[in-house]
Amino acid sequence: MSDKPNIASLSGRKKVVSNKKMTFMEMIYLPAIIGGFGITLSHFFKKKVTLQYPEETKPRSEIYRGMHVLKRDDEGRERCTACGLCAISCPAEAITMIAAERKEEEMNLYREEKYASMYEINMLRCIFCGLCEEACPKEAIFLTDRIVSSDLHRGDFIYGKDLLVEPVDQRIDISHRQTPEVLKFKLDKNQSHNS
Amino acid sequence: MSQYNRVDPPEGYSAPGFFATTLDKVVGLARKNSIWPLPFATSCCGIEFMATMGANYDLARFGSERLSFSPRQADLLMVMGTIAKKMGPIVNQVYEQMAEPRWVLAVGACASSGGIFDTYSVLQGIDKVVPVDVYVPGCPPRPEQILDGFMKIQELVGNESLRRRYSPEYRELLEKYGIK
Amino acid sequence: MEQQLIEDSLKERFSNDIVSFDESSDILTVTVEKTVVVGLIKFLKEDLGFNFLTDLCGIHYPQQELQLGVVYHLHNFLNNTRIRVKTFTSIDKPEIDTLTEIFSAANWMERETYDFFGIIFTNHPNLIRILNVEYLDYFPMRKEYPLEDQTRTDKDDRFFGR
Amino acid sequence: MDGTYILYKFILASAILLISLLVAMYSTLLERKVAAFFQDRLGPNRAGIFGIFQPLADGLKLFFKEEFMPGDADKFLYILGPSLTMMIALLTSAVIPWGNSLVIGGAEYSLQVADVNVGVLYVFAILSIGVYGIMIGGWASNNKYALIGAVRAASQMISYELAMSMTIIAIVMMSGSLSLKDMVEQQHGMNWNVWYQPLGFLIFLVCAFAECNRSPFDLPECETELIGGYHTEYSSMKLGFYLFAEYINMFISSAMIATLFFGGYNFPFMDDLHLSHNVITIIGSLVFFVKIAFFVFFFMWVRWTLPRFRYDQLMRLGWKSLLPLAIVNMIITGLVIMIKHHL
Amino acid sequence: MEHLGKEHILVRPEDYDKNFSTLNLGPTHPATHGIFQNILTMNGETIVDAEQTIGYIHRAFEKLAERRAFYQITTLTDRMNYCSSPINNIGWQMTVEKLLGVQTSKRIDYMRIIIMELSRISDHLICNSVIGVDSGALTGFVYVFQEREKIYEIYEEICGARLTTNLGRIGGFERDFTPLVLNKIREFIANLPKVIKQFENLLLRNRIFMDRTINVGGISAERALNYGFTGPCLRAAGVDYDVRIMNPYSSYNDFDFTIPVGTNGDTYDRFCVRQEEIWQSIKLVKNALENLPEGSYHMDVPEFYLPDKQEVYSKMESLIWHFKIVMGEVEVPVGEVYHSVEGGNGELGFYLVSDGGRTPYRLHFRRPCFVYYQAFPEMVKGSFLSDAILTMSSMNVIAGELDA
Repeated sequence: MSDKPNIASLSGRKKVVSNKKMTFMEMIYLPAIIGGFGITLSHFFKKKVTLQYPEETKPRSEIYRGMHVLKRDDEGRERCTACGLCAISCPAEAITMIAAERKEEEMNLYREEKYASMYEINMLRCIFCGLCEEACPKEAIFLTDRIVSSDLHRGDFIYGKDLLVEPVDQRIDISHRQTPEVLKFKLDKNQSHNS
Repeated sequence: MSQYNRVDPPEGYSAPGFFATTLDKVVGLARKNSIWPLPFATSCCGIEFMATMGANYDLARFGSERLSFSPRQADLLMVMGTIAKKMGPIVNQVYEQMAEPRWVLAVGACASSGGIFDTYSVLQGIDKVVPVDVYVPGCPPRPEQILDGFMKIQELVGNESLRRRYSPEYRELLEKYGIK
Repeated sequence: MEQQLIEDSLKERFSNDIVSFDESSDILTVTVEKTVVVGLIKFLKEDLGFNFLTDLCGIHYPQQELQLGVVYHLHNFLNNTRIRVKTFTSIDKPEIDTLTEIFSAANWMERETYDFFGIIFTNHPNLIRILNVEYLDYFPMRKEYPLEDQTRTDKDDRFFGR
Repeated sequence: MDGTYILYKFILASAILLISLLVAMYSTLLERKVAAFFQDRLGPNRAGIFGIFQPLADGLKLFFKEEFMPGDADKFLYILGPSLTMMIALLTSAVIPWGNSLVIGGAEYSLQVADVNVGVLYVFAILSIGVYGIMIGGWASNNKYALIGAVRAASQMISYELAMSMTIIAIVMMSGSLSLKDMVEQQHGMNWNVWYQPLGFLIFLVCAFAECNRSPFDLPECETELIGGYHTEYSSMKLGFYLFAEYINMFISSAMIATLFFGGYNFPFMDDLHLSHNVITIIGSLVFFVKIAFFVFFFMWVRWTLPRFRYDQLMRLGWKSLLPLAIVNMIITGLVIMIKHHL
Repeated sequence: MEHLGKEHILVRPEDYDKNFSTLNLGPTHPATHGIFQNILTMNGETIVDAEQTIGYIHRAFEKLAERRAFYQITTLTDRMNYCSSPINNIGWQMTVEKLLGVQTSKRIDYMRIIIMELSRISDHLICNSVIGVDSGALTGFVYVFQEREKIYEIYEEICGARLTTNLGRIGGFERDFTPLVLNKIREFIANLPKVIKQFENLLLRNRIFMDRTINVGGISAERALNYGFTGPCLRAAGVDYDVRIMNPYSSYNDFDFTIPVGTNGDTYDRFCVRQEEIWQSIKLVKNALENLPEGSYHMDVPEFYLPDKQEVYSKMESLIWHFKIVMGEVEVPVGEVYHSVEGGNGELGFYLVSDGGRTPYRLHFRRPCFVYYQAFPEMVKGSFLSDAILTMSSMNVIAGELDA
């Protein structure tokens, strides 16, 4: 057996698709060219699809993976317990945090006994893959459909807790990112200590 | 961290009582609306840039659909995608070849910081080789984000004094990158 | 073609130089001495119809005596069988004959393997680095070299064992 | 020669110069808008309403951009290139009859700067110098891409000039004059040359595209192959001149097509309207500009529809198809004229 | 060989006295779409020889893969052939499933087929429209890019990202197709033929385009096989090798589709083959949508597929599993597998050696365009500069895949 491939079909479903013979009409250029003019002209009068971006916006998908949010629970306590799973699962190594022990008087600030005293995401490193959201066992970090805006300084892209934690009065709804089972589970009053 | 990132705004621009001369304003306005980008697209972000150029987002609205593949004619170097160490000197050279005034937009995580590719072969951000004016995060950024970054550049361009590009601060900045 | 048949014909031809057969894996795997690997592949191509070099790559086992390996994947289009050929060489004198005479496709694959592992393919027409910068003074895919760019400034390694 | 005459010529020449520049300027915008519309986009619309200030912005920006001279460039030629291109592009407009004459105060003022009796030859002479600007620029840049672009431009120009002249000869045979004014006068009303010379028109059109270096014959610049072709190394206003000259050339070519084949400022039923001579002249001029505008649009339409030729295919088309066709066209015209003459 | 000035500009002394000139095509030439360099030796406009330099965006994927946990590698495969990243993602996930011995259900298979065929469409759309751009017809590109934008929207609805999707998980998908997704796909598939038809009318039988592409950059089947061609480039040469049929994965054998081939492997053949493959993909997506079975969107892969969130929140065992998976302390079989899928450019292979650890011991990607791009000098020798550019764009060299 030599280099020569089997000219017969390997798959039994072969179909030659390129036809290189030109008919006379194709030889004289004009019919195809005029046909092309027709196509472009039909688009000339079509409604334009352009989105005038800064003024008009297109709604992003509800599950769009944009800027992160650190959630608070219903009582306004931060959910994050600084377990570090998000940092480990991050392929870009963009997340850093420092864990701290919750003090007595901070009961209304943090949900768990351990919390992140410093939580930073380097938004320039981040690739918005969503693995941190998946890794979080505490419903603390979610990606949202907000986008991170561009900036002039590289240093300004390290987002700390001031930017990541959702404000108490402006909650961000992330329920559409969760499965129906989780949503059902969260309604269960008996399990409320967990969710 | 940010000291080597960006050309600082012209002295006194933000100071109270400053106002640009009419010529400055007019030229700024003209430049702002006629930024011809040099798309330095190496990877994924380049495809999103195509989407930005495409019908749905249409960068042309800002007067920038004339891509200048020749650096001489370009005003804005848009670096999109990973820049490996092998590529670094070339980015520098392309920047050097551009005629003043010139701006640099780093699009996407890789160009801005190396992104996910913290490896021996990838440059950790193009600000190691050229001065960057605006960074656009995202991997790759949405066309909206690229447009956002572009408008930031426009803002910068419109507010810049005519002469700034010949100022000693600017020269000093370029010298840091070994650009004469 | 039956695996057994291939195995038999290989055994018959290269009995002394075959280190092992491994049928447990997804593809029939043959490990051979590096001296015969080119001959074996030639035999596979010309007599057994493995007309397509799917892949060629290096591998590094620091704990073995023969640390560096090259793995070839061949494909017989007609019978739709694949075979994996492995060969190992010492790290001090990592030399293996080139496959470019038999498969043109091997050219860049071997250059890549050289670039990553420093395996020298003797008689290769143009064995220079392909992906990395030419002045790189080590072979980055060997296990002992670090992955990271050492100049990264925006990472804090104190956290979580990184 | 009295003062009024000089003043009138001066005004006319400046007006035409200004109009050419203005039209060319706004052609750049039109091109971008048309391209956008063909592609379902909106095109420039941030600089003023509909992007009306876009050309001004581009011009001003180019004007204030850094002058740049490649280190190894031939300094004199490098500057000469774009200047020549620009100058020559503007020269052609002198012989085109932009309208009939206006009668003011008993004196008749023609709307043509110079009714040269060899107008056609003048146009061709000027057009063929035009390529020197490109060649010189491409050579002086000392850049391989620019050089390839320049070489392509030169050979393209030579090949298509021939076929173009051959078609013109047919027209000249019909009109019996080399003056453009006479040619237009003969196409009075709907008596346009295009009805008698459809093949000639087609050949002329194709050649016009090639002469203007417009797609599908834009090989000298050819963005995806040669980056910028002959103007790769140019920046600031010198680049502006090159780009501008292209649009002026397009404008002039459209004017030539309209003049030679579509009756110039003539329009149908112009004699049936019973309007005064001056009004007819003004309408005629406007009609002429409409015709020009259509062809400018057509130039753009083609550019945004067709792929470009390859260098050798372009040559083949020029020498092996268009030139023989033009000769055949010429012979047939000659025969028909002869037969008519003897009947 | 001697270097003058910057290291990437090569001047060969032996060429000084010949009448050849060298032209440096790339790395930032507009036609290289991504970054690689060709130094062409030219005789006038004819190419005498070409020398390629690649590696300008070498990102060390393979080394990186040795330091990343299995589930993180989808983020790498995303960025390899970024025109059709879901194929890469799913190919990688199937490789791991093969290592684990997981058999996926029909529903997952069909969902995968839908996504992979959509990405094949988007890959071919971009490649063919870029051939149009490089031949000077920009408009067709803008038309088909609107369709690509719709594919992006579908991706966004499925996984939340447009281009680098990180789509799918080992053992299935991260979430189910919502009715909205299915609607969007149906709408897209219904509208696409019209646009493709229009695009074809613009180029396919236009003599200018045919002249530009026919007998340009051709390669014989024999040489193509020797060079390791796969995918549309091999099929254009007349060999109907397609992984989807030769080694059917993901239930591709449930579907009937033809393999388009060309005659002599030139640019026109490649264009036609890709164009026909788009039609076949449309058919496949339609069929898979119609026959999409009910069921779960993921398999039970305790080693990799994260437990349901409500269980993690409430049950200790699940929480521990969750931690183990994320930390990568799960039992992975020791062994090696080779799995390949039909990527946008051809056989995309994954050779995975596992030592049972958190990360692959060695992961080698068989990147189709890396293998076949080396034939470029042979394909363009003796042709014109313009031909070289069209050949280059019709080979669809994706720099991310080329340089790894």
